[in-house]
Amino acid sequence: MKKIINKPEDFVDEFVEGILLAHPDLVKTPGDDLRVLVRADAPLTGKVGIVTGGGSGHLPLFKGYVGKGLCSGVAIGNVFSSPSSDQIFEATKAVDGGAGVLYLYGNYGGDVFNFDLAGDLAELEGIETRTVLGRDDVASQPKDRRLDRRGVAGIFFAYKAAGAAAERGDSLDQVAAVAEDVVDHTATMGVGLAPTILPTTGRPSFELPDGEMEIGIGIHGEPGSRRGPLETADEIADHVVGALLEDLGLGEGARVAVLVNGLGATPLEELYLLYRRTHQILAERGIEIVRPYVGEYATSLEMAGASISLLELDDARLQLLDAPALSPFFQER
Amino acid sequence: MKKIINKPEDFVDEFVEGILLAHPDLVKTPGDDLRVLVRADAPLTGKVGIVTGGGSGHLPLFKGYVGKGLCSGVAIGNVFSSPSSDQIFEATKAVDGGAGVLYLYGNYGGDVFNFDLAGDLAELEGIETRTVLGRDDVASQPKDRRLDRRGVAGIFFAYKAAGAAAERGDSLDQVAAVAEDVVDHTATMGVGLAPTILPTTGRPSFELPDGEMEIGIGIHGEPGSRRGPLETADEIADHVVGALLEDLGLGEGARVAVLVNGLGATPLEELYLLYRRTHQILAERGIEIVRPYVGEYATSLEMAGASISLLELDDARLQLLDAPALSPFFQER
Amino acid sequence: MQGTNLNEHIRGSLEILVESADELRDLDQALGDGDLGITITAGSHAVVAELEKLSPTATPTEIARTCAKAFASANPSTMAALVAGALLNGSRTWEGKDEIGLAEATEFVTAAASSISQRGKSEVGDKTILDGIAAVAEALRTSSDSTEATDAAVRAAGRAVEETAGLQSRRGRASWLQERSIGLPDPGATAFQRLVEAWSRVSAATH
Amino acid sequence: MQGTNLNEHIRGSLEILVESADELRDLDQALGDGDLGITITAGSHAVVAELEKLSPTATPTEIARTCAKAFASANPSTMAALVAGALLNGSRTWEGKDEIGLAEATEFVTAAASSISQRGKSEVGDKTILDGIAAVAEALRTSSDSTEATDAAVRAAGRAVEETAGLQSRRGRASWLQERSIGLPDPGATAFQRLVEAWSRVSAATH
Ligand SMILES: Nc1ncnc2c1ncn2[C@@H]1O[C@H](COP(=O)(O)OP(=O)(O)O)[C@@H](O)[C@H]1O
Ligand SMILES: Nc1ncnc2c1ncn2[C@@H]1O[C@H](COP(=O)(O)OP(=O)(O)O)[C@@H](O)[C@H]1O
Ligand SMILES: [Mg+2]
Ligand SMILES: [Mg+2]
Ligand SMILES: [Mg+2]
Ligand SMILES: [Mg+2]
Repeated sequence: MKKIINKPEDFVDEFVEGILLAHPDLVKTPGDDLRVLVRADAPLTGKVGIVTGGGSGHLPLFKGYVGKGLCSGVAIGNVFSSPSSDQIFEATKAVDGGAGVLYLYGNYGGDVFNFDLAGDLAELEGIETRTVLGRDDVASQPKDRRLDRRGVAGIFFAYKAAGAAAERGDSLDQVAAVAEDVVDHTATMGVGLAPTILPTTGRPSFELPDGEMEIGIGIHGEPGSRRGPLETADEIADHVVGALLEDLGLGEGARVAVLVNGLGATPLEELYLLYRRTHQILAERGIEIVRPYVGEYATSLEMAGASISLLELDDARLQLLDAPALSPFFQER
Repeated sequence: MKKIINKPEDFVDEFVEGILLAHPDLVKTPGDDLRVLVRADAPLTGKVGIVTGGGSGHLPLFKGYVGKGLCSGVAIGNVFSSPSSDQIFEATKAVDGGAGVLYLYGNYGGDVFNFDLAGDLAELEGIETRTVLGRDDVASQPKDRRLDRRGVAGIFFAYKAAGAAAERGDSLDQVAAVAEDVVDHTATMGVGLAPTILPTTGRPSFELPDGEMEIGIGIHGEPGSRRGPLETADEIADHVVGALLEDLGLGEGARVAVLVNGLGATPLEELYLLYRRTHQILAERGIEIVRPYVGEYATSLEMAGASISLLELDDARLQLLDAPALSPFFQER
Repeated sequence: MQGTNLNEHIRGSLEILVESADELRDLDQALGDGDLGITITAGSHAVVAELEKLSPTATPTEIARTCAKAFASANPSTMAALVAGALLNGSRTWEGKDEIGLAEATEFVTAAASSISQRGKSEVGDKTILDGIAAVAEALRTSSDSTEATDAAVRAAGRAVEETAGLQSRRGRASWLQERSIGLPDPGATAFQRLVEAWSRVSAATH
Repeated sequence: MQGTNLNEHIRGSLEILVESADELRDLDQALGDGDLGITITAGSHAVVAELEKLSPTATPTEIARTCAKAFASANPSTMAALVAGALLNGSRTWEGKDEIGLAEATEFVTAAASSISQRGKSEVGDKTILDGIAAVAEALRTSSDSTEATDAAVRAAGRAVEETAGLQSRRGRASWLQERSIGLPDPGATAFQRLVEAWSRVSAATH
């Protein structure tokens, strides 16, 4: 296992400690629990709080999107597993400024059940919550079961937009509606080339014969829509972007934001190959890329692979995307 | 070979094309050659230009540091090999605003000979040049041969400072002096855990038995000062930071900028483990981390490993580090 | 069974249950992420620790809620959250009761099943722990005394697990395996079977 | 030898030289990054193409500069830049000359060696192409006619390569291997040996 770690069981607490030591001006722990992180200026009185969370191993997801114009707090689980309802609840209390709290996270069973439980606890203390789930992974379910889809890198767009809405003072219902609207217009698909090794078990997250790739892979190595021989960058982009355009029903005249996301081990150079082809495909179809994002936005430790996300833009969404934001891992000005 | 590429021989041109398509507001090619990239507003009349360059496969190095407050242009070689003197010369002409051009790049034979040749060509056309070499890799040569050291991730600090100096209107001699001063106060050391596979040959960049690591590895997989069993994150940080402090002669009361840099496949989580321990060591010795940088700043395709760089700060260096900068891969505001 | 007995009975059962940790880890490794062994071990130990601290006058409702809270946080996961929710829902049916008999047990397990179905958006046949809990609720409902009920529960839990082996997982991580999930019993349902068996062994020992 | 002959002689030699591409690639793979085969092939082809375009009235200096420019950009690398610089420096010694004899060749190679030593900050014994070039410069200097000189050059270049095998690399990528570089001949010096051999074969054929 080629990892720079100490005791595997300390992995999560230690990297969170590293984040806190590096960015004390941006984030803090409200209590003793390193698994709860909120923006340094939380709570913001009168503003809606946004709590996210999920398993570790996805940096900059989720912890990386806690900051101004983004999420207000995060509950941090072990590698690839849910935070506890207690931790979510603690984050909720720490970011509540009296205007309620939006739970915005990816659609995974363990997370959903724990967030729901936390929502019940919050309700008992008089904190109003709403839930919006990232469910952008088009390969995880067919379109008619879209509410059951998994959430992957495309949740970045929802963070950005909902965070901007909360920052400008929208109500809880409005912030939730913004998040829901962005989720509804986001689609993502990924390919996996090599698994990650889980620090706790030392085992690979999935098995893949040499020279093959998994198309539609999930962010924990979940099987995708099919497995086949490794294709060229252009072929991969053709398949993925084709599927995304069909799913979102986009055609000539549409405007989009594109996110080409690396899953961990794939070099930035290769992401730019995917971006290049994506740009060509969209240009051919008369679709304009208004905002490109290329880099690591949601990873799976050192998994090799990449995903492409599209967000259909209208003026409202674009304005929220362009609003200022500042976290340890992302800034927009 | 688990890579998202098209024809290996098109790799470099295609990812550069991707960068140009994604960031036309920030960078451009002055001519037809995709291997020459300059900031979109080049040349800046009356300001010193800074040209960097080197082999590909190190994104965001080198191309990523072309922008406002950073380098003015870059000449791009094939994977891990030098650009040609022609390309460097073309970049030189494209960024020359009449105040001369600084060549700022890492100390590697092929690059040096090609930059020197380009400098001769520039001189013939009446463009004054100076050369400052990144040579921060303490493991590559002992201190008494420091002028022969290789340049690795720490060159980021020199880009940032020299770029800020050029932006504020310093003369060529002054910009070169700033770069030289930063290089003189920067030290880096890396560890390699697994090699990269070169896209052209399909072969690993170096061999490393399972469970071992190379301490002091170079950015192309060059052998380091020793090879040994893989250590914990804390042990690695202890060795590396200890060597850097000794090399720079830093003790109580010193102020530093720290760069924990991932070489490609190593997850951000692991970089924060290294940062955590670095912070602890420096705190114990009474050294203050004034600016922390954690992420991928200079990679080696999908090599697994990390490096730690220290820059000793004084007020002048800190001010240059904090000056605004904007490139496709880095911003400071 | 009153508070103190209930408290002891739960602790006794959990001490037996943890012996199945490796089996559950392996099953969850085949169909999921392999953490179910840890969830059961850490969760059981946390519950036992909290129950030991509980006053002897604690009501059955308080006991069930203590179990829920301790289990929820020990190793956060699907199982931890669903089981905690189920225990909380069950505990509502015991409000105001001091004595737990067959009728109360039946109500509790039925409420637990309905919580899991609702929270998990799952139905019997989705190959989850719900298959086991629903089968046991039914077995309790059709038994006439506690001894008969315990035996029937053990049989029902076991049969439900056997049936899950033939099914395709429709919920949770295992559902991502699609057809590849067929052939192996559901880890969550197996955990519940081992709990029911442990409960019955403790019952046999105390009679 | 005048311009046209020189042009033809170079082209003929380079067409032979490229046959060594695989050998040079393998040597550079063992001690460096393996691109020397490409540098030699692409560089030779680029030089030949440019020389073919050159006017028959081109002077030796012009010919040498054409070679330098074409070689420099074909496959950018240490060898490309050092050889280009060496050719440029050599070309200065031919300024104003139309006829190239042994004296001119000696001056040229000496200037080439000094350029490489200066640019490469290298000395004889550092296990680089300089070892070969310096040895050949010496062989030319001590020869009394062209035929003798050609043979002496071939012998000197070969001996220099053999000697590099026993040395530790002190310059370039190979130096990173430290002691592990001992045992194999230097790729750059070998490339130069193959060039001198090719030159001699063309000489023999034209006499
Ligand atoms: N939606 C659901 N409804 C009911 N039970 C579920 C659901 N999803 C998973 N389960 C049960 O949870 C078990 C796995 O629990 P656990 O290992 O904690 O999951 P995870 O590790 O994915 O969080 C499964 O074997 C199944 O019995
Ligand atoms: N500093 C130097 N001075 C002289 N010759 C050098 C120097 N560095 C390398 N060489 C020569 O260059 C050869 C390698 O050339 P090349 O493959 O082009 O290098 P690279 O691929 O590292 O750019 C070596 O075998 C050696 O003969
Ligand atoms: Mg789990
Ligand atoms: Mg090379
Ligand atoms: Mg599990
Ligand atoms: Mg080479």
